[in-house]
Amino acid sequence: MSGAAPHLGAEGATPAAKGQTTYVDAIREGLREEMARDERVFLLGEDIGVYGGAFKVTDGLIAEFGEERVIDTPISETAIVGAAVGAAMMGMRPVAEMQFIDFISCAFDMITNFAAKSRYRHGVGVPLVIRGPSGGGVHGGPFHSQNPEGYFAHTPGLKVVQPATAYDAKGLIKAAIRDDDPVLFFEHKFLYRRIKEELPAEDYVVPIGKAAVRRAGRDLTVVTYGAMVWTALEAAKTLEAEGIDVEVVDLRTLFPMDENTVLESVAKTNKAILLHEATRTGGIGAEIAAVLSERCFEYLDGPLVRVTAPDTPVPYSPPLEEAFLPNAEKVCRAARALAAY
Amino acid sequence: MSGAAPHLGAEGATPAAKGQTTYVDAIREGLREEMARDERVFLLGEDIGVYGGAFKVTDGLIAEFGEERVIDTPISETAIVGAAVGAAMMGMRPVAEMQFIDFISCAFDMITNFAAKSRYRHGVGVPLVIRGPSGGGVHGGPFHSQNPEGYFAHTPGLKVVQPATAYDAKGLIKAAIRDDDPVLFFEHKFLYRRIKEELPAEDYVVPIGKAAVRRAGRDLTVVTYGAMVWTALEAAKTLEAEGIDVEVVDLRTLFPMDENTVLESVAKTNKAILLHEATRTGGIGAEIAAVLSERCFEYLDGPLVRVTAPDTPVPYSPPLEEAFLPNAEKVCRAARALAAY
Amino acid sequence: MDLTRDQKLELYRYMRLNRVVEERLVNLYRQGKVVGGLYRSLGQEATSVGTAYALAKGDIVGPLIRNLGVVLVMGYTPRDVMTQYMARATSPSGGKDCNLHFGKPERGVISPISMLGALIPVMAGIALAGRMQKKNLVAMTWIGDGGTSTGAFHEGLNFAAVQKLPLVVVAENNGWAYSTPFRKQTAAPNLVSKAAAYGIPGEQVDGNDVLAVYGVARRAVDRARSGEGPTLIESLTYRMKGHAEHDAQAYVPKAELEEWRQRDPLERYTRVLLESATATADELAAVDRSISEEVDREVESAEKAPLPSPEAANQDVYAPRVAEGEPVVVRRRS
Amino acid sequence: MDLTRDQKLELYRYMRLNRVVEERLVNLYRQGKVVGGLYRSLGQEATSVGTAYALAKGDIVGPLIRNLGVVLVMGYTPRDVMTQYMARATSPSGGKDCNLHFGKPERGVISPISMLGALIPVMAGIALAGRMQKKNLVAMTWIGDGGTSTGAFHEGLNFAAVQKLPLVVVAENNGWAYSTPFRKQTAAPNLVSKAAAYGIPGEQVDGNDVLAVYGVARRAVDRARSGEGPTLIESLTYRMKGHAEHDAQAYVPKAELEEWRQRDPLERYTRVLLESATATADELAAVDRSISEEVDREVESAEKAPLPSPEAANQDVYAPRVAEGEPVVVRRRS
Ligand SMILES: Cc1ncc(C[n+]2csc(CCOP(=O)(O)OP(=O)(O)O)c2C)c(N)n1
Ligand SMILES: Cc1ncc(C[n+]2csc(CCOP(=O)(O)OP(=O)(O)O)c2C)c(N)n1
Ligand SMILES: [Mg+2]
Ligand SMILES: [Mg+2]
Repeated sequence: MSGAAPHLGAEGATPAAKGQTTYVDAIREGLREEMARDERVFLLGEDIGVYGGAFKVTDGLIAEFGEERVIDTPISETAIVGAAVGAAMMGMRPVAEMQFIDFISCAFDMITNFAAKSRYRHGVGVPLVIRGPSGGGVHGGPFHSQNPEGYFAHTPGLKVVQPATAYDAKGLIKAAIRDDDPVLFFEHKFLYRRIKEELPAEDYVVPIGKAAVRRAGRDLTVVTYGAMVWTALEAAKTLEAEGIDVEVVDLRTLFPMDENTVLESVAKTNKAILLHEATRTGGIGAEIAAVLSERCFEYLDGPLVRVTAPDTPVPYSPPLEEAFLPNAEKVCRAARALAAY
Repeated sequence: MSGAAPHLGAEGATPAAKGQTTYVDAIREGLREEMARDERVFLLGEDIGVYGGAFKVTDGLIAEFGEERVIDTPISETAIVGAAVGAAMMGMRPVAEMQFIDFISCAFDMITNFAAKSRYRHGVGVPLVIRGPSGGGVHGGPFHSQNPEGYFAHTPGLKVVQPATAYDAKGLIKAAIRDDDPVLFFEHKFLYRRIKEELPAEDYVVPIGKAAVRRAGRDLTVVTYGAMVWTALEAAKTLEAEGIDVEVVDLRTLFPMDENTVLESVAKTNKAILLHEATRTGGIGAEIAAVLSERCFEYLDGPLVRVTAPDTPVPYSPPLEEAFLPNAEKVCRAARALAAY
Repeated sequence: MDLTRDQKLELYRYMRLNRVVEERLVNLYRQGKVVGGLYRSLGQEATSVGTAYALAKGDIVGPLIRNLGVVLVMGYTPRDVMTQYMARATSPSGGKDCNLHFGKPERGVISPISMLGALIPVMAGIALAGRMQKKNLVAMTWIGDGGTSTGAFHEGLNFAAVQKLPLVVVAENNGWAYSTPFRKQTAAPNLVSKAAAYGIPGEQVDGNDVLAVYGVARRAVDRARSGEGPTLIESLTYRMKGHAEHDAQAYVPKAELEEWRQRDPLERYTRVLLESATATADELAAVDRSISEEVDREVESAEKAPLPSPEAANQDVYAPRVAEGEPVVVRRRS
Repeated sequence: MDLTRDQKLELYRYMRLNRVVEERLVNLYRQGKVVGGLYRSLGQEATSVGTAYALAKGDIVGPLIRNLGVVLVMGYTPRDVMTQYMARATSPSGGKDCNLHFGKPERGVISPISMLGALIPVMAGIALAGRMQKKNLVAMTWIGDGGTSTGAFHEGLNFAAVQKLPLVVVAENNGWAYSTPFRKQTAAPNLVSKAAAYGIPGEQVDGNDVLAVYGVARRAVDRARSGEGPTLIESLTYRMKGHAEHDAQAYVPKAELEEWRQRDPLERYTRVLLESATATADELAAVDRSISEEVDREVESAEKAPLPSPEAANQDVYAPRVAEGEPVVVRRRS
């Protein structure tokens, strides 16, 4: 784990200790630093300027950089992403916000057909970033809780990242902005104000395409990303007491995936749980299973087990959403069965 | 194989022998029969009426059923699907055409958020069908050759089918229209006029959610669907001569998948190749790998091998597209290695 | 088209009901009983009530989350709304979806999804089906000034215009889309000018004058029902609260807010009723009292409603499977 | 804004070049040398040439697949176009994409994707970037009557209008969208009426009169360059061939086609040049001859161009990886 171990799990936000940076502040810091160092970087989206964004991710940036570089747009996801594509082709570095990541569906064509395929079609790179809050746990209902990263991981030409820590949130947003290809940056809204850690004072990036081993273990590997990293760590703690030693791999970049780190881990532990909050069929877990069963077959001492949300929309009412979301208990159950296998 | 073994592989269309029905005609017959038996069924899409559709799938239907039931729409995929959603909620049975399935990206929000989630959200079913030509092999370039089924198989609430034979094309379109949920019906344009077979005179449906074993074999299973079924069968023939006995499973329904048929086959052959024309990462093959490695682990005697298009857009120029598309030779190579494993 | 006295009082009743239900929701919200956000319609009651009131039995609406008055006119109860906001099992969506996201065609209401604009093509489809089914129904839906910037708005309205569908689209220009002022949403001077793009009639109305709203809506509904196609109505009104309860609307000029407070639609309509001697102050007070009591009872019963049980989370993604071989029942061509 | 004699001849030259290149493409198509479909611009040359000619160096276009004249004006060669249609390695897209799908910002051309409307927001982004980069450039793009029904058209033009971007959108009303006639595409009487929805100027022009087209486009370009924002131009023209070469356009009324044949833009302009004594018949014949020879040479060299090698299929999905630790070069704030 980079930096101090972040706090997680409290229902409300706890004020950051002196010197500690929350996940949401880390993203803002990353944006601010990149805007300061590179005048090509600009932001556009709904209510990101004057209001500072629905989750205040861009709070204060319009005051610092002006409304030419922090643009409040109409409610037009296709125009937001489309304008970002055009500007990126001109050498700019646009960062487009989706107010909730669910609305990315309204820009699906622009992202998967224009942005993703441009370099391949004629060598015209599209260095844009699309970012926004994804994920559940806050009773947002079917349209404010989705995890659509799987769609985009099935789209060649895109890069897809999702940070689990404040350190990575800052380092990955900076890397995403500097990347020469379109990067989709999925934030997890549950983490915004629930985790924090001390960040380095100096400039750093977290390279796109590199996973991190968050906890070393011998008995089985949990491959996961985003908020579920914390769920995996929580489960690992419980399981440790039971004598099951879990390794936790945080993918950080979902596409193109750091297959080597996953393979090395599972080649060592010989068993794997694939954990994500997105729905099961066709999710990132399926891809990891495919990679492992193709490239790591001889090392597998047990079935590959997915712990994911079921194949349903995200329900709104707390008891329903709780049933829907993966949690540490569900991971523990799967891990016990797998360890005993 | 249902009916007579269809002809495949010739570059041009061969005229159907007496009594034989091509894949494209089978779809049209299915539409026509359902329109005749159920006045709730109607069609809408671009150029499907007077012109009969870019691929003539709906040719002649406007003459038979009138322009109220065969509606030429503006170029508005979101409105086409949206209107179909509304009409379906009212008890109609709309069938919307995407002129090329690539344009389904322009209706992505309407499909994945409105159509897919309505029943779950308040019990309002949306019995619509969205159909259109997918797939490559005709040098259509990046926007007229895509295989986007994977996106929709990751969307709970939708059903996704893709017929490989004329028999199934007719039986599945009829089942799709009668289904009470939204069904995405992916046609493969390469098959439209290249395969044909004799079809039963009487009314029949091919049930959604049931795979078919197209060829029994002992040594390994190729799980596939759509045009690649023919590729698998072609490879199986070559491999037979080499003493490798291949079983070919045609999924027909991609989501929700007939896992049992796949599991039974692989439990018997103990090895599997996952073959599809769509790009690799996050495709249907990944899902099959996940299902097999989770539920069939003890039966696996070798790695699960994907033979798919690479993670790139679909290139246009013939040598590039040939390199891109899976073919029998690529399947044979994978099968030989796996058989020798 | 002239309203009877009873109808005029009914308009009052719905507007008051709209306001009182919402006030109770604010209480519940402050008590932490509302799950998620609360989206206010304060100051916009005349638009919801006046437009929906122009419809007839069998017509179908597609409201947005501020159109509380619409679902009340359509016959949903205060309890329906409160159980929704409290995520209860007995709410219209059974706890699956939030706030005003509910409806069934049989009840004359189609639920929106959050994605703004998406309802417009869907309501066009409702109108299309109604025509095919010879139901002579009118479909009505609402969209914010912000929502008119979406592609779905454009595609849906254009499709409806080409098909001459019986659809009425009410564009509620309340000055703001979350924190975004009208002039950053569109360079057009108003929303009604967007009708020209579709070759359909556009009408602008003072959205805080319920009788004027009703009149314009009624004309549009009549046109729709007689086969003359869609109308775009621009209702000029104002969002008196933040985007949601958590939003203190710091970005809104205080003077503008004060100006619109003077035009409160319920106060205005009360004055109209009194000045025209349509009702006495006592009569209106009696209506208010009965509403207050009704809503009290509804709150009480809503609070007792159970939360859904976890098993429901996995249910109803798909229709129950039709047993194999079982014939599918369809209406045959006559 | 007045054109010199040389400029007027240049307009003629580009229109003729447009037509001759396309005729050769038809030959190649009939010989089976074109890979995939061929999309004609016969009868629409004046619109492509007249609009693009109004631009200055540094301006950027986003043409559609019928805008052959545009890419020629922008400096792409007949060989570029022919190698594209023949899927050759040396074509602008290296065989990765088809027909007129090519371009690079450095060359002043942005490639469309097939999805109609999508270019409009992208070109708005080009204009936005140009303004941020203080390039004083104008972006111009084209859309068909059919393409105006897309959500992307609406969102893009609305965004450009709000931002007052230097964007010119040319709506080519050629009567048809594939087999769909104008009246099934929109209930508006014309396309220019759609400008009102965005609060921007709209101008309608006879699209087969190249000088008129140039004049209108030039005014729009000047407005854009001086900071007055976007213009929507409706160019009234006609699609003289089917949607693509395989389409015999059986659905087109013969009389309508004949009527428009009388208004052929190239013949009309030839008459104008002769009648105004701007050029002699001999001079124009000389231009025609030189174009014919040029295109002959280009066809010959295009036919010799190699097909791409299979390895290229897997290349250039992503930028070459920047070596780790290597500093990313950026322009610092000055
Ligand atoms: C397509 C889409 N993008 C973004 C949002 C997020 N969002 C919810 S409400 C809102 C503002 C809506 O403004 P307006 O349409 O004027 O309606 P009002 O809130 O004023 O009633 C936004 C941006 C959304 N719901 N849908
Ligand atoms: C979003 C989208 N849907 C469907 C198509 C298929 N399509 C290609 S061209 C065409 C007709 C275009 O008509 P118009 O915009 O008038 O242009 P024209 O062909 O007349 O130049 C259609 C429907 C498409 N390219 N994009
Ligand atoms: Mg508003
Ligand atoms: Mg046209």
